[in-house]
Amino acid sequence: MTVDLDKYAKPGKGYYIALGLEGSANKLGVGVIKHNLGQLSTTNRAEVLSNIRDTYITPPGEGFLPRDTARHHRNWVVRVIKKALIEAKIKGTDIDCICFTQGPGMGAPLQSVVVAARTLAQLWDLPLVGVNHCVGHIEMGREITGADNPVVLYVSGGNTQVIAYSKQRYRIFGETLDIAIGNCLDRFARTLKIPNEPAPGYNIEQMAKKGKHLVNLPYTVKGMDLSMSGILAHVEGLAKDMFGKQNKKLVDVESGEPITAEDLCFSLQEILFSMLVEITERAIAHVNSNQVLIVGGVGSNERLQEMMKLMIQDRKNGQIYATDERFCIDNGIMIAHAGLLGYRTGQTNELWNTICTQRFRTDEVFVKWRDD
Amino acid sequence: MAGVSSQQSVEELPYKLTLKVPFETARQALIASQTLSPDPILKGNELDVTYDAEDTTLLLKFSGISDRVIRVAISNVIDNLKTIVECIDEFDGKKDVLFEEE
Amino acid sequence: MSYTTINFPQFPQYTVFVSLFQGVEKDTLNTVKQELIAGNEDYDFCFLNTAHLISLEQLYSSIHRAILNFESGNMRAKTLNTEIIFNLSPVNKIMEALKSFGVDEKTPNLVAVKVFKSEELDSNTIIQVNNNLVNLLKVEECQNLKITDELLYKLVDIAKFKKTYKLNDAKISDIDSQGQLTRLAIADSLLRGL
Amino acid sequence: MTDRLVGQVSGYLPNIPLEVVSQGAEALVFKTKVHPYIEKPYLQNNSEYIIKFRPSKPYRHPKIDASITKNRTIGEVKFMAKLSKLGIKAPSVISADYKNGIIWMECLGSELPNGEVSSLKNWLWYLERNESEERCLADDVKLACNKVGELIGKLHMNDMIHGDLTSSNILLQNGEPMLIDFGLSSYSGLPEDKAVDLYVLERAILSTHSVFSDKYNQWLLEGYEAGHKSSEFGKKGNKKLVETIRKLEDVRLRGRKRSMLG
Repeated sequence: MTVDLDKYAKPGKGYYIALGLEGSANKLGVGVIKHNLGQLSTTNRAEVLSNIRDTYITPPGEGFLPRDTARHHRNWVVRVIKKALIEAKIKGTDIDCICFTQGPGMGAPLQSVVVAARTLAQLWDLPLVGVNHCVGHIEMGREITGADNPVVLYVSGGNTQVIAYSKQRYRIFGETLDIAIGNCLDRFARTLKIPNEPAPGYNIEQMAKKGKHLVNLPYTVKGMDLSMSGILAHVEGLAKDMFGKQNKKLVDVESGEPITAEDLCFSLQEILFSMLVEITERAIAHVNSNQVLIVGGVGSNERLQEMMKLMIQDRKNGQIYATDERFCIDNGIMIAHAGLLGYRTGQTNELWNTICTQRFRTDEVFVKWRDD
Repeated sequence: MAGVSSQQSVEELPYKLTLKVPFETARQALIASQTLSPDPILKGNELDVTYDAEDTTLLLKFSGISDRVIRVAISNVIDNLKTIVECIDEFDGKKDVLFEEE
Repeated sequence: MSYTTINFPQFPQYTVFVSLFQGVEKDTLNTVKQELIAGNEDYDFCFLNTAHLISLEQLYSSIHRAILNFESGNMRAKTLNTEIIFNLSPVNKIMEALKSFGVDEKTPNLVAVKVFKSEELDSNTIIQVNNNLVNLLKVEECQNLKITDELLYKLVDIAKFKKTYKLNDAKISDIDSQGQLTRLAIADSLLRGL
Repeated sequence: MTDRLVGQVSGYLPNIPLEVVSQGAEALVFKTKVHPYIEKPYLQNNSEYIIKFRPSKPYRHPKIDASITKNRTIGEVKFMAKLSKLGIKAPSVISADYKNGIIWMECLGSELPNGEVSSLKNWLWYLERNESEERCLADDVKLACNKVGELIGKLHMNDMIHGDLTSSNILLQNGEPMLIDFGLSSYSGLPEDKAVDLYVLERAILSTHSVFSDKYNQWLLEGYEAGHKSSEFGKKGNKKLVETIRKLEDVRLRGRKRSMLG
């Protein structure tokens, strides 16, 4: 049975348009999406009218703090909204609803963006729709890749979760017990004083590609969950020994060659991604699926995609789906898309109900637009 | 519209300050008030803020246990006001406008 | 002649010779020990005292694992014979394993084990091997008994056995049964040093 | 995919006929009639044996793969050895090849009238599909669930956590329950970890035996509590029980094991 997505269609209007605002971490994104009437399908795809993003970059060796990130978002939000409207060539009158990230994420940045959303919604008398950041990633990934019911690995700066859909909820099968993987990679990039431009994770990936020797790091999977803070402490300890005051020379036992920073990046990626692929495989076996979708900033890492592909290929017609950086990295279009799905099944948020929360678990969302 | 006040009764917060922010229209003042009011005050026992729109003026009444607490609250509200005002300048009355590259 | 030969399904290329000798004289046991240390070719066997052997299953389990390690280059001991002894032991010290399971002048009964390449073996070379042993150990043929679980259970020293495998605190009913002790001994030797 | 893996394990186990029993995310389970080193071992079932094989994972770096395969295999053998020493019924270990991720173990359980192995899941399914409601809720079913609860209680009393308690990982042999599949097992005294163990089983029973799951779960908990009260741990047993049951409430409320910052 498919869910009727047109119960709230405006008479005489053959489509919907939604504006989406994202600012839960250091990326400010505004996107405009268009759905035609009827079920979304390979022949009736959602149309991306615009997808503008401005990332708050900090100097090498520094992470992004909530207060500074919020200031960045405040400075740019109106201009980015305007840019998105221009590129989408639409007017306020074309818009059906304004969607915003209600959580999870950093408090001040979320709040700085929702203020703009509330103001514009009232100025143009448009309904507001609060969106779960992670559900945004999932729905955009499904729409872009066409994966109908994948197990989702959500890997970003703030989240590490393995998610599978069941009975109108995105259930969390396994997750990090402490820090998120993106956070782990970013903090190691800071230890090595690697630039944050275009993104610390991207730079770690380029160095890892040059790494050869595997350094021994703890492998900490616990049932369906995993823990990364111990691994980070271990690899940071090695880095401090090598590049700190004593600059101790570490040598690879087998080849006798010295251990380089590239080797540390390579080893960190190998151990973290092995753990991620393992808990994903466990969820896939449990729900008997053969589709994997990777979303979140770390999903653009080619080594992670390669390892996930090697795993899923072992299952009968296993299939891996990933999106390019337009979608897998935080963006506004995913919030517009997920929000519009919510709107089309009757969800709108009154002003009193647009308070953003740092904690907003993926399985708290009632997925009204799905019924499989 | 009556502003939202936190559970802490206002008398125990001795430091008071009222901010009057003029807007071009009453609607703008109301929109500003309704945009700021939903977010809860983090430390309810140290600070209370009420938001009201009287004609074209946004009325912000601050009560706090110290002047510092009020100063921090004001700077936060003004940050948000900047966004609100910028939104109003850019979009108020332009729902039917097709924006172009400047 | 009461020796036994067995093959393991995974290793048809090997045939294992096992023979039990009861009532070996104390000074013969000491000579065997010296000759082993001296590396005398005639004594190229794995010699085990029966005090610490509870069943054929326990013995064959360690021989099987010794061959597995030998084949995959994973042996911890230098020779296959010592590896067999080491795989009986729950303790990760070779010297202690030799002391517990190897030739012990306080235990007059010896089990000799030797792994042969199957193709190098035929029945009369095997008989010859057993005869040499009978001479080496200065025993009569009647002291060379067929190795069986019943016999092993009679010859084993349960107190020493349970001390070596630290089984005195195990909370199990019928702990002293041959089957129970076999299971626990195999599990502990599998986890040696882990 | 399975034939690639069967090829891999047959390489390590020449001349051992293998029949695939199940294939999980981490390991393949085979059955064989050939014992690795003796005709008649001291086992309850000395005609059939189980081989659990952890294949290498192509996605893992060879060094990581080797160490995980070895450590997990050792861990499982250790857990099973400890269970047998504590008199908690589980398969006895026959042999192990840690490097290649292979464990030989006793084959427990018997055959149900429909030919399925006598796991708690298959038995309850068999009753639900072929018998009346009275039969499904008869005393022997209640007793079996009580005994399963008691067995898990004994496990937790010794601060051991199964980690993957589902009704297919519990076998019944003439009324006596046994635990199998210790791939995710661990050691912990924390009431939270024990509560999660119970919660996983509760959810499993709920999803696979929804018709009478309330009754089955209730009887399981009864057995679990009885196990603690009568246990040789005395007063300490009861204290541990109360803490675990209280934590179970929290875990149920959270709907998931742990709430996490978003």
